[in-house]
Amino acid sequence: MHMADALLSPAVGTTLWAGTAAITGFASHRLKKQIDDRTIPLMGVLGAFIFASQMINFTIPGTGSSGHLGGGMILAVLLGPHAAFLVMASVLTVQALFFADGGLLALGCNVWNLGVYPCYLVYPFLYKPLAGGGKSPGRVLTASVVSAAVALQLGAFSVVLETLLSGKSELPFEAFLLLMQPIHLVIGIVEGFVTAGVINYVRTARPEILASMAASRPLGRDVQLRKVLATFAVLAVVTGGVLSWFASTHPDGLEWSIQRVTGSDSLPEAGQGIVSVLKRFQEKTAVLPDYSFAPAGNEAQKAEESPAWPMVDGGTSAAGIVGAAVVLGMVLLVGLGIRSFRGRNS
Amino acid sequence: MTFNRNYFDIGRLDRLAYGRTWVHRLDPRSKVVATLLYLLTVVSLPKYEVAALTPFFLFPVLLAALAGIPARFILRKMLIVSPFAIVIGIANPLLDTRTAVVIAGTPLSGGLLSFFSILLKFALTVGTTLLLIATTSFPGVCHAFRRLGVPSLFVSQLMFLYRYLFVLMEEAMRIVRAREMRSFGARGAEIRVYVRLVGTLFLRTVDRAERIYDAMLSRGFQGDIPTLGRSRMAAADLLFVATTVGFLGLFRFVPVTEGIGRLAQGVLG
Amino acid sequence: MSHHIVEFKDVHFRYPDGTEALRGVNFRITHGESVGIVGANGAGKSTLLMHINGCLLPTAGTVTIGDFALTAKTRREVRKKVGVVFQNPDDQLFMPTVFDDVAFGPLNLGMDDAAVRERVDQALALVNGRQLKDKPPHHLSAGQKSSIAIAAVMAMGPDILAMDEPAASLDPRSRRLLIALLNTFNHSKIVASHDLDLILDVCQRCIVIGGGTVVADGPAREILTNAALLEANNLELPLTLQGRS
Amino acid sequence: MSHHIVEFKDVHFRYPDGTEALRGVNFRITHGESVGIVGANGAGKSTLLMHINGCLLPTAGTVTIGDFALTAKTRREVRKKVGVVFQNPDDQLFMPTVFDDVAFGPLNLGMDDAAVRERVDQALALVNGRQLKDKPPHHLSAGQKSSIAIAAVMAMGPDILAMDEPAASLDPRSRRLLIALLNTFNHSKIVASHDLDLILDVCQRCIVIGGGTVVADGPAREILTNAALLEANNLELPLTLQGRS
Ligand SMILES: Nc1ncnc2c1ncn2[C@@H]1O[C@H](COP(=O)(O)OP(=O)(O)OP(=O)(O)O)[C@@H](O)[C@H]1O
Ligand SMILES: Nc1ncnc2c1ncn2[C@@H]1O[C@H](COP(=O)(O)OP(=O)(O)OP(=O)(O)O)[C@@H](O)[C@H]1O
Ligand SMILES: [Mg+2]
Ligand SMILES: [Mg+2]
Repeated sequence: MHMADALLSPAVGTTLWAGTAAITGFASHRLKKQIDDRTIPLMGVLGAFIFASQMINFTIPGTGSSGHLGGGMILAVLLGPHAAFLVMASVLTVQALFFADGGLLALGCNVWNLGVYPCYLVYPFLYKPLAGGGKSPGRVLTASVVSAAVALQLGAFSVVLETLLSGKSELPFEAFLLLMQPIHLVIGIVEGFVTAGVINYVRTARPEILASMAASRPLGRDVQLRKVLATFAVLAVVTGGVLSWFASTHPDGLEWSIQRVTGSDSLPEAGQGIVSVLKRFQEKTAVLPDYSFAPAGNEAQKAEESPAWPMVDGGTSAAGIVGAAVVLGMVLLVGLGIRSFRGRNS
Repeated sequence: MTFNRNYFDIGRLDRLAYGRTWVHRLDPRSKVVATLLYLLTVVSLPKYEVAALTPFFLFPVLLAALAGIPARFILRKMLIVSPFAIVIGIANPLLDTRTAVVIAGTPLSGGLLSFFSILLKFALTVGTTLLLIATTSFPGVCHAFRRLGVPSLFVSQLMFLYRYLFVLMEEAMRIVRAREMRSFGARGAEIRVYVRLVGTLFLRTVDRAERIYDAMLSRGFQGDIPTLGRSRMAAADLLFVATTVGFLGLFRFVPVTEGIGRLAQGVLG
Repeated sequence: MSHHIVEFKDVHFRYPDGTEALRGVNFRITHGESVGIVGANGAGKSTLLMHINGCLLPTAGTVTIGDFALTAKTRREVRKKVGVVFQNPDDQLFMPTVFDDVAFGPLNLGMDDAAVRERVDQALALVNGRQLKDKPPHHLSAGQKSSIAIAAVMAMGPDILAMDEPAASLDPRSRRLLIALLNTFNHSKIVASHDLDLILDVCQRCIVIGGGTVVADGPAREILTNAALLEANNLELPLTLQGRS
Repeated sequence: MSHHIVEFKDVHFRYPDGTEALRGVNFRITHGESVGIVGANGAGKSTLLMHINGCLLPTAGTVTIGDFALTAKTRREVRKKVGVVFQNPDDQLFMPTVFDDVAFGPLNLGMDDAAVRERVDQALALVNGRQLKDKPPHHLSAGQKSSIAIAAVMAMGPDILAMDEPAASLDPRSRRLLIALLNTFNHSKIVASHDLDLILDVCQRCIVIGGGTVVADGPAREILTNAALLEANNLELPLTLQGRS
């Protein structure tokens, strides 16, 4: 459920980038002071482990389909929140770069959804209290299942929000939610079981490993926890603020969907959009043309005062299509030309 | 076997990155910056924009052609990327049925336009990101990150992750193979066995980390991963970034496609 | 009876990253033969061995084991007959104790508990590893791991045995035991190794692989004394034949 | 000058799980000696080597390197003098490219960029690996990895070189190259291996380890021809001396 570049608006993308960049800086800073330098290769190799473990699969009982290990939760348990967050961020970066899974702009969203929640929210406030000292396999199981499920629910919910706020998708809020949450509930529960299994296995096989890892991660001590919490809260407020400002100025996403679901059926024939001269000027000069100076007010009003997008005029649009075809053809020719030239030269 | 495919694919992508064209030789920072600007620009195009997206294909196509990256490989990789964006986007034509434009008598709905727009953006962003790695190499991107101010601890993680990605994936593959060989499809894929396999892999990973740490200490490691001053930004790099910015500005703010279309219509008509 | 035949017909294999590891391999091994596979690093020995039980399937050409052409469908059956010990013992010991590990195969063959115990016991005795039974594999020395990996495969009672570099980290005595063990195993066996002396001790026939094809194939004694041929394939005379000044 | 001396005095080591891997090891290696360490699987060779640069610290007894008794405090200094190549080259090439990897040590020694570049270049030249400079380690063959691991250690200009089973997965030609390389290094060197022929080619002196102690210590030629001693330690005559009937 990686958020993808293609669904993203620059505002949402850059906001979450800023948020996660700040947390990355914070985590690195924290970690630099805390860890013994043995942890550096360990973290890196565990990131690779997360990938490698996904190559091993199991059959989910009764379904015949197969599952594999997630990541954020097990890392948090094994490494503590800061290190786990950085590893998860690295894993997602590699996915974005190597697999183009998610994408570079969406990296901020994905790190937020899959890294921040499990490491900084669920692990300290849900997993730790539930698992207690982590000595009882039963408690570890409960804690893992609940934590993994909650973390993924939060992540999935964020994907919904991020998508709708970006305004590229027409999916109504509720339908989208109904699509995402139940699937991720199942995935989360399965992941929780596996996480608990692996943790308990490691505990019985090599108890010293968990002990030594626990020793090099003092987050359990609550002074730091409070700071983490404060930072998290500030970031949440900032992000929330930006997002909601953005949502309020950008009605074609969330509001429109909600409105649509709540049944104001008198939907206009023509789409909303950017029409006035000012706005066209805006579009041509601003980097984020959609988002600034968008007229307040709801969809219906907007639709009334604006002609259909983009000034429906057969000529212009036909010109657009023809132009697109010509452009694509030229691009293709350029590519092929260079290729055959290179081929002849080498 | 699907995982093997995935793995070998990144192996191939990785191999491409060690090519020797001038695109490969550009400073990694310039390519990272150019790619980010490119992605931002593409994504900033409005929801219903379709035609104006097409000139942006020039950037990845030029890069691929100049760097000798096989287009078919990139295209195939694009297909196996998680189709989340497309799955979500495909709802648009169903939900947004208002006619947005009539072309040659055919009405096109807003949803259809926005769906096409998502498809194009998907192709552009995914293709260009893959090309970044294919022309820069992962270590190159890491060095660029470090020099662009990303915390060094994080970058170190990335480098270790990259280095051991291949080692551990092969290890995992061999474990899977060993299990398959002795399980005859009958059993062996239950959660119980799975947990042990992953647990074993984990324990060995931890042991390996320990050995790596020993090896690092043996070579004077003192807590910071040192780096060598890399190449300097050369004139070629500045030129590359400047050209990219010009290109992005032009296609973002001037309706080039439409102009060309008019021209073509004029010529034809 | 064609039961224990291994036949490669023009087998090609390309790793998806483009490396052509096998480029037309042809040979036929009949029941009871013992065959050594030798060649330079990267010649394709391991890749070839992984074709014998269908871990890899040819990109072109066919592999026939006994009565079956090896395909995704038949490989499950084939694996009951063919035991393969791969190059890195670490990857083959994935269960928490030595006993569990050796028992994994027999259990999956559906044997009952008593039979499994006996099999495990026999297999461990074969490699002198009974006392390691309850140890976790990660606490073994390199050579001990190799021995256990061999036991795990022997416990399944294979008809054809293939081993990739089985002696790499064994001490000379364990190596000698392995040679003896291999010599008592009188079904077909295929051993890939850089240890040409071991090949000479165990195999009657020797196949030289180079650049993904069969470069030479003949009696081990003949091949392994052909200095020019060996030289051309990054090999040299077996040490026992080199003597010392 | 006691600079390149390695001295073990009654060194004991117990792994956290209770295994007593070393039980009183005593020896002294002086400047310029080349010493082979041999012994059965699990005898304690690898454990011993890890004491030479303080990866493990003795549970009892002392290790002295040059002028320092090896402790948690002095080991940083000691590591500048002692280069150790462990059993698995993959664990030692931890940086993303060959160049970065070889440069890692010199950079940690605080050299400036130009000096580092030169060191790297020299070290790579030593193992014939210049053309591999920009490759990532996972694109190297087994033999190449071994060579680069050696180059990475040599780049630090060690006075003492220790290697654990350096030739295990090399084909005969690469093994021969490695032997030649080791013979050009004329400071102290310590090589643990089951390849007794390699020991005979590279070392003047040989120490036999058994059950965690030194069982024999003397000129390599003498030790490695003492059939009874070898036999008692799971070893046998070097293959080149065995000849073949
Ligand atoms: N997973 C892989 N992906 C891509 N190429 C591979 C892979 N494994 C091996 N190769 C390549 O295939 C060729 C044959 O490799 P293989 O492992 O079969 O050689 P080998 O004869 O077993 O060598 P060695 O003696 O070092 O074990 C080599 O060029 C190698 O680099
Ligand atoms: N991490 C470990 N924990 C517990 N015991 C260990 C560990 N590593 C090794 N041992 C045990 O210590 C003893 C010495 O092991 P070591 O690896 O030093 O032997 P070795 O001489 O190098 O053997 P080989 O020739 O097989 O490499 C063995 O009995 C081994 O089982
Ligand atoms: Mg091999
Ligand atoms: Mg050892």
